[in-house]
Amino acid sequence: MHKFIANTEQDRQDMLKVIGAPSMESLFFDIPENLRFNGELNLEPGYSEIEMMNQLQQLSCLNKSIDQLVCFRGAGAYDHYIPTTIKHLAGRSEFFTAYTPYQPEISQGTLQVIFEYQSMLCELTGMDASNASMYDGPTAAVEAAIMAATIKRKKKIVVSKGLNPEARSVMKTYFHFRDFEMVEVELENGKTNPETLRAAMCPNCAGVIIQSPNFLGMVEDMHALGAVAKETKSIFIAYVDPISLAVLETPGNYGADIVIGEGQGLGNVINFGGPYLGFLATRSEHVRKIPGRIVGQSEDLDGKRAFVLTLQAREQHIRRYKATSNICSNQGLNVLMGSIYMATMGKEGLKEVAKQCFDKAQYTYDKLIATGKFKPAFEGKGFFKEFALVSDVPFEKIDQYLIDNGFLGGFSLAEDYGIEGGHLFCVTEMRSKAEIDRLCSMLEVM
Amino acid sequence: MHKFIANTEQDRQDMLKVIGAPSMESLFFDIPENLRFNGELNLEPGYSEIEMMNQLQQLSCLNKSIDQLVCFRGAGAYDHYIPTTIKHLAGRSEFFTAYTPYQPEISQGTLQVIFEYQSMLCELTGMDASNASMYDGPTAAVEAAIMAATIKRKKKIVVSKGLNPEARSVMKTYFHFRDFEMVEVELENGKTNPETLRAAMCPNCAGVIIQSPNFLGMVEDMHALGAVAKETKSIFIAYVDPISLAVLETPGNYGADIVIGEGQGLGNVINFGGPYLGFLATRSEHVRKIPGRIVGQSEDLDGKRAFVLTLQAREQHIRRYKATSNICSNQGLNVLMGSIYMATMGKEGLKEVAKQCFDKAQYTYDKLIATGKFKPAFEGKGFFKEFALVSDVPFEKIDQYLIDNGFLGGFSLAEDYGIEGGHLFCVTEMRSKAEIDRLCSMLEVM
Amino acid sequence: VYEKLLFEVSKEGRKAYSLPATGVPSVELSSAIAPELLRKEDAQLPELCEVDVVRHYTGLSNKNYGVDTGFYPLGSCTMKYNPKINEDAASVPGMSRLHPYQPDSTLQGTLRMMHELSDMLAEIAGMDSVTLQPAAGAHGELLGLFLIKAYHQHNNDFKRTKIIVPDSAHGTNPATAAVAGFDIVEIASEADGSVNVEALKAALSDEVAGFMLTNPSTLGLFEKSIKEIAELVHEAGGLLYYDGANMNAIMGKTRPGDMGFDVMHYNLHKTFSTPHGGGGPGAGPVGVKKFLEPFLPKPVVSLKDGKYFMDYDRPLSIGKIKGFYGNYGILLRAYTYIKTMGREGIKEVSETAVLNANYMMHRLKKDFDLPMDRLCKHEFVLAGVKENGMVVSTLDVAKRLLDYGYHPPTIYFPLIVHEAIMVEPTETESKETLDEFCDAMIKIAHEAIESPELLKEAPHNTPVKRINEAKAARDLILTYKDSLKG
Amino acid sequence: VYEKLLFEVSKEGRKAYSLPATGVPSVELSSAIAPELLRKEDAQLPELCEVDVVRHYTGLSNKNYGVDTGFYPLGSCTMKYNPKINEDAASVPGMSRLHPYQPDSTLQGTLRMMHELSDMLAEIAGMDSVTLQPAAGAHGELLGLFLIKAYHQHNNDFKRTKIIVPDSAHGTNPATAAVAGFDIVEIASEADGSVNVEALKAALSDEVAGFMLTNPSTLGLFEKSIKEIAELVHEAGGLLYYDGANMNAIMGKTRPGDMGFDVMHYNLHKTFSTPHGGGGPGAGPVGVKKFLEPFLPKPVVSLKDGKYFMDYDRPLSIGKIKGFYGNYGILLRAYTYIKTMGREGIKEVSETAVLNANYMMHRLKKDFDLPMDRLCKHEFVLAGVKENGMVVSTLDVAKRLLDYGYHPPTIYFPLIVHEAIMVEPTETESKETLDEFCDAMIKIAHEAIESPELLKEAPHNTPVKRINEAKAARDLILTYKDSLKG
Repeated sequence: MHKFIANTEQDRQDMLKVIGAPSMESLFFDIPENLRFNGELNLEPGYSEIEMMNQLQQLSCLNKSIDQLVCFRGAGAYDHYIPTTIKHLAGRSEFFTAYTPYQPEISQGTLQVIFEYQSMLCELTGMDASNASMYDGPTAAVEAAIMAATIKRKKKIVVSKGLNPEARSVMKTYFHFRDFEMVEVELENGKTNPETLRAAMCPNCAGVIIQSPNFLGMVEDMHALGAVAKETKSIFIAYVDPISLAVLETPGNYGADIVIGEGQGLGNVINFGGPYLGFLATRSEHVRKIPGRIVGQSEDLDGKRAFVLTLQAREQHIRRYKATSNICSNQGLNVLMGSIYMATMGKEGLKEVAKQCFDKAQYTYDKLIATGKFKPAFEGKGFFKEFALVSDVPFEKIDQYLIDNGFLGGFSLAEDYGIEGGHLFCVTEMRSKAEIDRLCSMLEVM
Repeated sequence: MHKFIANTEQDRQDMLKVIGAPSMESLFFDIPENLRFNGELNLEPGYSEIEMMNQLQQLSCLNKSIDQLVCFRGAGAYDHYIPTTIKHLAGRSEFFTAYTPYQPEISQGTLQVIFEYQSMLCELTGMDASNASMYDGPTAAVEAAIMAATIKRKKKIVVSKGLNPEARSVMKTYFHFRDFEMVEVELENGKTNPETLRAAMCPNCAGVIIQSPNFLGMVEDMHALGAVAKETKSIFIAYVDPISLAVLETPGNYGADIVIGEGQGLGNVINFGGPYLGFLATRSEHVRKIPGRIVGQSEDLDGKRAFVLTLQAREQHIRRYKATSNICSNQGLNVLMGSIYMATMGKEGLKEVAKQCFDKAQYTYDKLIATGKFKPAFEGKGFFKEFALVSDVPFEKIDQYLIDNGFLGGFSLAEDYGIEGGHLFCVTEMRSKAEIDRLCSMLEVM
Repeated sequence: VYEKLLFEVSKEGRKAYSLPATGVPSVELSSAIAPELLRKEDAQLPELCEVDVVRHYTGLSNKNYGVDTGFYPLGSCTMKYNPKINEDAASVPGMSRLHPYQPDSTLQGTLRMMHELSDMLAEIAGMDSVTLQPAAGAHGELLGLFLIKAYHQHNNDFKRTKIIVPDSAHGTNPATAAVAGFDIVEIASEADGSVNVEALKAALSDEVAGFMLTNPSTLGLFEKSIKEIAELVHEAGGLLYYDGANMNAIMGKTRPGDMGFDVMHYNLHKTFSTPHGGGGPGAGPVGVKKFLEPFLPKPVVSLKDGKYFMDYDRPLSIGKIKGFYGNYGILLRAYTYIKTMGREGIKEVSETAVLNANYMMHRLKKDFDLPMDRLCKHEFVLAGVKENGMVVSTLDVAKRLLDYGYHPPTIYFPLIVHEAIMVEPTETESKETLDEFCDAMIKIAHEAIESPELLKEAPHNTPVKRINEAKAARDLILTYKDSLKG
Repeated sequence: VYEKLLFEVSKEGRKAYSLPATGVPSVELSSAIAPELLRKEDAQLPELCEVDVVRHYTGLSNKNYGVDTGFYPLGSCTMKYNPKINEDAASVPGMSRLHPYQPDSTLQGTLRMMHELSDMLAEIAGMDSVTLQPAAGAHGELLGLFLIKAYHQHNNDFKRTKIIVPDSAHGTNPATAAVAGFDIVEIASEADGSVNVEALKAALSDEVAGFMLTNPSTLGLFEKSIKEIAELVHEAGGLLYYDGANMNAIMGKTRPGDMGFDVMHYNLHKTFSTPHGGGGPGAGPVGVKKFLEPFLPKPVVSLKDGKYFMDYDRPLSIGKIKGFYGNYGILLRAYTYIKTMGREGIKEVSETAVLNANYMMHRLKKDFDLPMDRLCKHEFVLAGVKENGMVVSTLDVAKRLLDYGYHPPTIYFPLIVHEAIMVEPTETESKETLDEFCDAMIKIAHEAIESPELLKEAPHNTPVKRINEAKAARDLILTYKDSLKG
């Protein structure tokens, strides 16, 4: 028997007897004979633990991880600091081997974690209500767009090209099959121009999505852009970096109706792109339109504070095809990690992280330009932790040179933004001055 | 404030007020002024987590671990397989952040783990009672020797040179200060000759310690050696490898009075030599002479099964200078890991590990001799997982050659056994045929 | 029991973090960013020291019940044991500390793993090609329907706007079809949960894009007419979608691809042992037959000249449905699971899952109503306690099970069974565990008659008692701030 | 609550392990080893599958109370919070997957860590040199006494066979002196636990090898006459030993080396935050003044020409006292702790530990007898509930605290205080935690008067109730096999 299968040969026999079945095979006699799979699956024999861990080590040797490549790449996936508390606490098996908290009496752990997550997310965004998370930033953008469309009963969404290209490409797929329309607004000098946005608006428009800091790292003029959305009675959707919200104005204060984004930077491993932590928060008036799970506070029979999944009538398992979304899971473990992150960093820590990102990005920007290899892609230094530079040297040459020297450099802006020789650098609090200096002197002598 | 110190500046002030102390400094006014340390400790400022983990990574880069060097070295510290269960379960903080189970009502976890450990250890050794562990094999040897001396009221212990040199050297230190005498019996053809042992015995002798498989890997004739001890009414102490007991005769069956050894191989990380898991088990008649903690089964007020530390009247915190030993801690976490190991491997798994060690050692022995670089150090293949070979090439040359090629080869037998060019190889179940073959072909072309 | 919220532990000036000194000059934010775009008031995140954080989450974990705590026979959720080696696999640094935009040359190990996993999943289900991109089962369903739509559109067949769904289906099926922009045609099932073939025939037309089905059905019974169903759907020009929720019943015994399904999703968090994480993340790869392969989302991990690469050159691809490439951490776990189970083990999984379900069904049918008393697959559905005259509901039984230390089965699903109790033991549970659970169930059935109030007032031994769910929906306290207002 | 023993879960044929096929030929054991040396009957280890193992130990962990569970004010044990980064440090593979007999050239990182840790410990205590070899506090004491003996022997002074120990000392002090082959002279302490200098003078002679002391004393009070004591002992030709158990009170404020101590041990598992592990492992490095350095155990980690090496060339060394080099995994944790606390943090530890102790002492002294009402250091000793006429004992108070969710303080130690309750909060606990605990203590003091039976029958809410310890010692059921006989 296999170590993950409990019953012994003797158990099998005893159980078959109780069932009254002559053989294991007979348990599958309800499958029509011509459908029975009688061959052997073309898989290898099972690996032992030793072999399996060796196999994974061998695979990992074929990779170069960001432990080997000092990471200056972001573009939606970030090498932020992960406090040691997270692994130890999120690894508690009562959390990670539990199902969705449908039995609240034995799920208060998960439920309270989500309630606290919702509370902290609302603090950061200045919104009133948050759901229990979405798959990731891009799918949160889709859900927000659909939510806007539902609220406004219109099918068109205007999107700044400052929105993460992954998010726009996912939206395009969904929109195509839903017969929704997406209008993209070009950037000017790396930012969304409110006038250009206004020109793209029309009475049929349900919502506007603006990312800030945008994909190119620039902080957008969200007050002005929000005003354009308001003028046209559109839902204003802000796609934000939660880390940046420790120092940047809250979406609540600049009039966002829905706030979404990618929460990976909140203590989640970079993990080659997933699983991540999409978030979605909104104002009270739209709470019943939120997709996905929400936890609410209530009381038990003794009047003791207790938490439950609430507003389930919106969800697919109750409402079926009338549900606000087909989403059925949330990113429970990622919520947990994000919550432990916020609890560990706290009010001051998150500010310090944000400020370090900003300071180090500013420093790196100047230093990289000083190498003589780059010039600014846009005017001004109004960026948060990422910025775009342009080089005359072909992108691939710089990229490979840096990899050979132990760095993962900027992200190419050629494909998504047509900026040939464009590099989007990211500098988080993880990068030490020594690493930055080494990167720059490496490029200087290239 | 520091992250591991809870009180804020405000708390400090509030608490000082309650105490009625004018300042933090005043809390130390009971220290005579000339003893107060007014300078700054010559330590660095505190490292942040990021800096600390970087520092450890940098240190680790100055090492070559046995992930980089395929390990054919044993000699008392073994690269045995560690099931994945151990880290996950022993890492549960209710276990590892608990103190000694002096409050049994909230320590049933620790207590039951020890009770089960005692039970399994007795199964392996054929003894009646085990303590809750000792620091390591060598100190267990000392404690067993003292126990024999106490039982027999004599001060001399006869020890085979097959006993681990670390153990003998630790015994020498203790014995020197206790005015005990240790007599070493030379090996013949890698084993203890019962006749030579008999010649070393005298009426003043309290006990005999024989290791089997001995340090050189050979299985000793424990029946004959035990008989010699019995003839002279000495306590027969067997120092054994618990893994080997899955296939080798139980010390209980060959007449051992006390069984000791190093339990690291039972699921404990190799960890540069510690912390390890010394064990000590004995027959019923000597149970009150056992050093260290013991757990017993009892009942609570409701008659429910419960476990407690028992026979505490032997211990230092009750009996003070009349205690059987000054040992006060046990290797609680190592006991836990050893227990999870035995529970995971179980009856069949431990046998399979032992058999794989044996088969692979036999195979490697033949193959290494076939390289032409080695010849047997002793006649016969009566070894378990370690064996001694001799080479004409200087030891250091082979050792460095292997390290340069990614292997940690055998342990030098020159210093402890005067065998110039002697290598003690160890082959555990972790070594694959491919690794063994690679080692041998590497040596062949050397 | 630990009773506090983070915010109630918080105190100004505490910290649980440590960061290095920056080393670089500090720059005024307002020197680069307009002051009106800077935050005025701090976000009121809690302030704790490390020991507070640790005790908080340790205390909360102790109010949770996971598979590692005990038996979790939650029907249709496949709460099997999650092997610890999966977690170790997912935390090998060289496999997880990877940026999603690294060049392929630095990712050969990871790409190979993904390629291999796709192949293994395809083999197990008898499909031709598998994408790993969907983040969850429902997400996989959505992709599946997108693919069906793309296929019809590619054939210039734009009138197929309907998806047929049985009324016994999981709620996600109709919800997904709606999100994918289809109209839903729900057909009534037979009393035993199987497809009513006549109803299906009646629903089929040239407006039907596809039919969504799970097999075994949500009642745990194998759909015998599946071949006929497939032919009917295909003849009508529709495609057949397989909901992989119940795949734990059939691995190595029969394959959706062989049954005639064209597209399907897998639930890696069910069948392939990745932990449910208190609600996620899961992963919902989608398998297709050859003719649908060109439509799969971008990128596809491909192999050329011994090098793996992310293939974006897919002209017919529907595009992306998720950022990056799927829930990679979950994929690593499932890869490890399939590799460690191997050829024989995978088959043994389903055999044992079915054995366990049939065994429990036989043990329980004396004391509980069993509407369909015949060979089941990996799960079975009871219809409440026998002869209790409705004093005691299925909900009461479930709550009482909490007192016995078990997670209850799924209740009130599928909708077509009255007072449904849906039990799925999985293969990882021993006969002893099944027996002890059955003993508890039978004891509860007796209690239902002898002392029903014990059930009505259950649970008695949990960290909280029954919770007022109506109050939660009425008060809508969704944040700590809300709770302070009340 | 989980109630089973491993052996009761076991069933023949189950397995929780997986091993690779050997790949090499199988050899009959008896072909190489005489049959009488082979095992005849299998060791009856349990047989479980992985989920059984996992649930067993998860269930057991839930019957344990650790620092991560809650407050643990166990006097003289310094149950401070164990930072999680220590655990991460100890599991860096390149620092832990090391064979103890690797050549020094492959160990430069590890040797540097050990060298640095020795230096840091020496600096904190004002000693000249530190060995990391002892495995625990008691082991460190033993080494310390060996060093004292070696020193006298080296001076051909063989008549010094006595060690003086105060009657307030930890039990390990006299036990260790006995194990080291000394005769013990116990001297009565003053009522406040301090050294009775006259008694000491009377005990000193040219037969005295040394005097063992802890400062602050086991009553948590600083020994004011320490300079005089040191001079007296030294004048008599003896050496002064410092028991490091109470070092958490004085770091950065005063140093044993400066007080005149010649040799001492550190408890890394107390002062330096390594976890207690349910009883161990700990680590008990020993620090000495220059003149004792030559006697330190072998090997010593030394530095020459920029290379670290294991120095075995120590002609006066007493030899080894433990296999290999100490509890290395624990050393790594303590190294990490000192580095992360740093210069300022280390001092703040002791300041806060003392602040917390004094604060609690003031809050509790109204309801509990406080024999020594004056400035304490890191801990203080109460003498039972006030005015209860002995209906309620200190044991009852301790057991009742379990019901309130706390680990009780140390009780009935030191022996010189009647009904002693010894409270050590440590610096890692917040004012709120201290206040809540004090509130519970005060409530219990009231309960002791109003409803003493509540205390006599406590605990009420624990996995088991009070246990019959006499029965355990009488029946001596020490293994599962024993339990089957009964």
